[in-house]
Amino acid sequence: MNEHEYVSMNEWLDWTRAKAIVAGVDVGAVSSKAVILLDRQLYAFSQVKTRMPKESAFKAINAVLAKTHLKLENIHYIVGTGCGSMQVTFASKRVTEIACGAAGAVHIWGPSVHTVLDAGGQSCKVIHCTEKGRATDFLWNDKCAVGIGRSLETFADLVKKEVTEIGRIALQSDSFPKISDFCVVYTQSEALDLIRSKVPLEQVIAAYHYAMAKRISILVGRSGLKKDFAIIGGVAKNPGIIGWLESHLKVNRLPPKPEWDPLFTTALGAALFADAFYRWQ
Amino acid sequence: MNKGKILAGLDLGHVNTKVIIIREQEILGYVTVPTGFDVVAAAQTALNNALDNVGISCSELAGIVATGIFRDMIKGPPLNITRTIPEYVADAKGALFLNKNSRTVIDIGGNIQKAVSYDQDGNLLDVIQNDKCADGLGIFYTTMAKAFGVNEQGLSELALKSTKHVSVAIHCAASAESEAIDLMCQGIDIADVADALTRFIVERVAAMCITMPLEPEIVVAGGLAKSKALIKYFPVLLKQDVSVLNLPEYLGAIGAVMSYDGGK
Amino acid sequence: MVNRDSDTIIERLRSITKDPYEYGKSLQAKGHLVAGYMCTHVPEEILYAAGIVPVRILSSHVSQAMTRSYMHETYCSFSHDCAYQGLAHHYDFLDLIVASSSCIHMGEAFNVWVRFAGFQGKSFLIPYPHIIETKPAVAFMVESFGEFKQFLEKFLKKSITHDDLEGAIKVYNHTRKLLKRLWEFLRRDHPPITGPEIAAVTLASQVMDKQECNQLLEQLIQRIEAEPCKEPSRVRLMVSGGACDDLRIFDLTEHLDHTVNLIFIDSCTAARYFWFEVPEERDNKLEAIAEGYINRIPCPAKDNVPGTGEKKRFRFIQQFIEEFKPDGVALLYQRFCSPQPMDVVALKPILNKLGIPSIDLELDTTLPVTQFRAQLEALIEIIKNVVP
Amino acid sequence: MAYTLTTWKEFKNYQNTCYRNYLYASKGLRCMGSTWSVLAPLKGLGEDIHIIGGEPHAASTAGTFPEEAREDISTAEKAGLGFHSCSYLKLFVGEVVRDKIAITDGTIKEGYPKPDLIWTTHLCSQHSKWYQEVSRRLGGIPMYPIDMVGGGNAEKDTKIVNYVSYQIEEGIRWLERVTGREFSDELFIKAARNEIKVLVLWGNICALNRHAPAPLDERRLIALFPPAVVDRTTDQTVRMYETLFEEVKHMVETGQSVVPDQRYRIVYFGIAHAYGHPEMARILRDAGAEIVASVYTFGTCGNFRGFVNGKWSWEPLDPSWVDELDLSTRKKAIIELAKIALGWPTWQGVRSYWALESMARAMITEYKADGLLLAPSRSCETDFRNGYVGIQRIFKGEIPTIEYDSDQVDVRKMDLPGAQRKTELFVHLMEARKRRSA
Repeated sequence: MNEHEYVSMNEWLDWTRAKAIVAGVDVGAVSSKAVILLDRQLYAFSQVKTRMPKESAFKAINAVLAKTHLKLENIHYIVGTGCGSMQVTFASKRVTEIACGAAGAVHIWGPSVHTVLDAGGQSCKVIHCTEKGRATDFLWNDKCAVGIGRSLETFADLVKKEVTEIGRIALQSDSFPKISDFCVVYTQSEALDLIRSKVPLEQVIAAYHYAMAKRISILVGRSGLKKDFAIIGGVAKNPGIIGWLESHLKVNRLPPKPEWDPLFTTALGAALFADAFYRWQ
Repeated sequence: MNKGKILAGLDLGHVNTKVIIIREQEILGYVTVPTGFDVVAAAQTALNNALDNVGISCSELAGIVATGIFRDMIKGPPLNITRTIPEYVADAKGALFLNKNSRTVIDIGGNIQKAVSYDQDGNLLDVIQNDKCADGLGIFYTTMAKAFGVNEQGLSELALKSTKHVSVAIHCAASAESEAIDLMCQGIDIADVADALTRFIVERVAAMCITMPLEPEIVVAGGLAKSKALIKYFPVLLKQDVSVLNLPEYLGAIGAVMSYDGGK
Repeated sequence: MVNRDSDTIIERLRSITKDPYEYGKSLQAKGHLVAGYMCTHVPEEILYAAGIVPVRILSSHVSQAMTRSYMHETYCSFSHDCAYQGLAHHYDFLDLIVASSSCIHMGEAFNVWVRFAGFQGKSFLIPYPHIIETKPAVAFMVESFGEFKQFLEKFLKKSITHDDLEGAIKVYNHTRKLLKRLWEFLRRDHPPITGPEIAAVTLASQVMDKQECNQLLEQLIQRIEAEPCKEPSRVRLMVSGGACDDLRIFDLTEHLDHTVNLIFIDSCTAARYFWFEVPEERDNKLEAIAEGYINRIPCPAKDNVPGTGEKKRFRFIQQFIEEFKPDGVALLYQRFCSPQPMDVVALKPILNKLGIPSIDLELDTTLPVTQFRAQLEALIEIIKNVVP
Repeated sequence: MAYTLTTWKEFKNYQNTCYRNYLYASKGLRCMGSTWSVLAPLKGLGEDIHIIGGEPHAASTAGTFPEEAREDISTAEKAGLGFHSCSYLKLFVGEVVRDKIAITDGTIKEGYPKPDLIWTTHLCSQHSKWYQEVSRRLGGIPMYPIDMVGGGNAEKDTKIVNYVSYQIEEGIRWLERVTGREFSDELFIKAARNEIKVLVLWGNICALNRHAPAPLDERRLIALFPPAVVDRTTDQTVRMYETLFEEVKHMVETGQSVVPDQRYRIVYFGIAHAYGHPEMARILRDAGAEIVASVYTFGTCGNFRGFVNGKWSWEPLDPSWVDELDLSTRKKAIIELAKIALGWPTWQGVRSYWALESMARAMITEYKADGLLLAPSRSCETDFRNGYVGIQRIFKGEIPTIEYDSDQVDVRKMDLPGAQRKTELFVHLMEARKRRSA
């Protein structure tokens, strides 16, 4: 298993005893995730990092199948979601990342969740939902706010650090120059230019995260923030963005649940839909 | 010029630092290292590596000339460079050295691009630089190569395999990448996506260039000049022929050396 | 889907939107003079009365950057694309290019044609009020249209008579009536024709000789009235916003995972183009034309009622919502457009009050199919209360 | 040795007083709108009229409170305004949403002072929509927008002059209706003459920069024109600009300047920002390059000959001409006001590339420019973006010309790194040209 692939399963469960075996597959811009539920209980999940939606859908599901010794035909119902959902050719139905995000978040954090920020590699969406996890309204990022998640990886490359590392560094300075927070192109360009004024690296990293968090906070504010507030998607794992975002919004997100990686929320939502569709059949 | 002297040219770019060692007209060696966030260190490493490759010591250097966006940051110790030259001046001198008949050079760098026109003596006539939305095209090219699991060379080869014409938004790297993803999510072949991306970059650069009259011969330099997939679109868009300089990414460094006895 | 009688006509009209250049040239081949016009504020009647066929300049959705060395980066893709039509010499065959001062972006597209695409000698800009809800505006338009008429008379070395104008007005009003009737089919629960089909027809009408257009529209209406109705419409979707001649977007609405019916489009490439008539009985024809154009659904760039600052367009939108009963609204506007978002910010509270969910779709030259699909489907899921 | 203007303080105070009056006045009428509107009609309503103008207020607030401005703009975007809308507009609406207002004297007042009415213009596609939004958010403030058409020769086109006059006439009736006050022609005509006089005087002051060395630089021009923008209808403004005119004339006679070392003369197209940014200012200053003429500072509240048989002229109008103007009736005053407002250079370029081009050409020759600096503003779609790219194409071959992205107040959209690079290049190109011609 390489760094681009991550699989985990609940050894205590036995799928041969399950009435409903369902899967949700979320094909995102930078990675694909698959979640398998046995009678609505989490059984296994996987993440595959690749920018090729076609393969990654298969890679993600195959990873869990291999781990659990399930076969595709053993799974009663599969729902595909995410920007690459069209490529989940083995799914019986598609549901949007909006509906899945809301359903997944409420399943994880409970009925108090009313605003879900889905900050992924390519896009940021702010979803409003009911205590039952039904999306009632959403805001999709404007074209100029695209690619914030991905840009963090590019930026990490430029400063020769791990993307997991820069998020922590971003919180280490509280005074740093403010750079453009309008779009990733401007922010990256101005961050690079800070070298000229000999700004220390940790400050540049802080400035970059501060700016990106600011941009996201405008999207959240624009859609109207109703508590409780949950953050899902890859960016949810970047402490730098989250830290600054919370200080911009003056609102704290619900802390991630130890048993749930926020990265899998949308895939979980898809699996929940799969379960529902299977039972309605 | 520079009778028998050995000179070093440094080009400190946003992304890479390039060094070239030249004796009179003869290129002895060159090295590229990532600039990172410690410009001085990068410059030193690059210079030392280059000198080692050529097998001469720093003391044998008659002078060091620096150019590039960060040139002013390495004045003084430890490098004690002889002089600094603006990028566009270096571009003109370098391009003329590499091609006597050239009068316009298009330099596609990591973060910025420019077109420079000059006379037969390499005197600057005019320059056009990209606007803000077109920043970071070189970085973007590398990022996309990485995303496709290939290197820059590989991305070019991939794009050349394209059989279907598709397009991405022309506005900026962020929009282009987002639409590349959209295309892949539609199931479009990545060769066609790669072609759309290279076309986006060259469209942006060409659009900048045609803001001013382009005197022939036109030469192209900078890291992206090595992408055949990209270069092939220039003649169509500029309605003029272009040729790629050899060692395109060392244009600035070479130009710096050529400016040793008077950059202006 | 069963092949219907009307399909042939719809296909014919669709093909014209795909290749307006060829169509324009074919008009010339028939001996017509052909004028290109930008934006829908050009009083086409006057051109038509002069024996010139006006064809609207539309975009070609070719992803290109060359226009950025002529006009600013942050002008909308529609204006860039229209400017490109000139620079790419797609319309060199035109006898004349006419614009009437509308928004800044399209004004700049027109400037590019005149200044850099070789239309200096054969162009005319009609000064047109930017606030149309006033008495002074009528007087100004009458004068301004009068000057345009004189220009044409000099240009053609012949005079444009009262009867010429009367005839042109009748032809154009007829087109408007027919288009209106087509769209009103969609008020039914079982429309015999789809929104995207009518969108294509409406777009075609903007680049066509209106007499030919009217014949086709009449045949089309006859045939679809005779045809069996479609399955009952499910989710009813309305589009409101700016210039959008990218029919792929409307087609997309009918190819989602859920059955959706596009039932109305309020934009200058659809309803705003024809949802008005020029009074026919009025004796002063230029005044009649002015009044007709003032009673249109205003372009957001011109929409401000002096005294109250009311947006007259909102009255129409609310009327359309009552008549066409949409379940959801897609707010579709050009990226970088400045007046549209100024309306959207005020329109959303109104839609919320009516309990109609809406989404924003930002238009560019290229079409991010999967993203738009996801946004549209998410809207439908919200309307259908989808939950596991 | 650099000359120091004696008139400084009074100019600053005047602006502050106007704003303070608007904020704190216990009685009288609060009027809001673009100060690109003719202001005299408001003064016909009485002597207790307090004006706040959108553009100057937004600009000066951004100058005084950069951080507040940033916050105002993002607040407006959170409130749903377009990411590409005018940043003056967003700053202004942002203050309304945050229910506070910050002014040039450095004070911030909590609680946004509601205007009694909005009297404004419409020229660019969102000019009056700006106040539609303000009116909506403040619960429906009555507003009257005047369509200024714009485009080239406007003030000499009777059709346009009549149209604008007619609107002003209607507007005056509206003002009476909505305020319930009786309109005083006497006050109006007095204000009208002052308004025209100030605009003409400013034109004359700017025109003195044709001398070498230019007595004033862009930074001083920007600091000196606010009174004319904020409220140009008072006797005091006329007095102030007459004094300034005398002082600057004296500077020219004695060959003095606020920046004596002028090696390069620059013509500048763009909204005031070059001097808002020390980085660019330093580069130019070090090279002895000064902006001596700028369509923005000259043309936003100054009048010139304009088109004389098809060619633009930056020749100023004779101030005494204003004193002889026949403004004996309301009608006459309205027509003269309409003409003067329509004549503003900043409006001529809108929708008329040929006017913009002719203006640039005239400015370059009349002011003996060594370089042309174009700074289109990312979020101003009117003059300050419209046509600049085309202008660059046309002039690049003739004179050192650079174009870089800027923004009137939204620092996020400016291209600081690029602007610095290009400013350095600009200086280099001007030097190179001097060397070639030498």
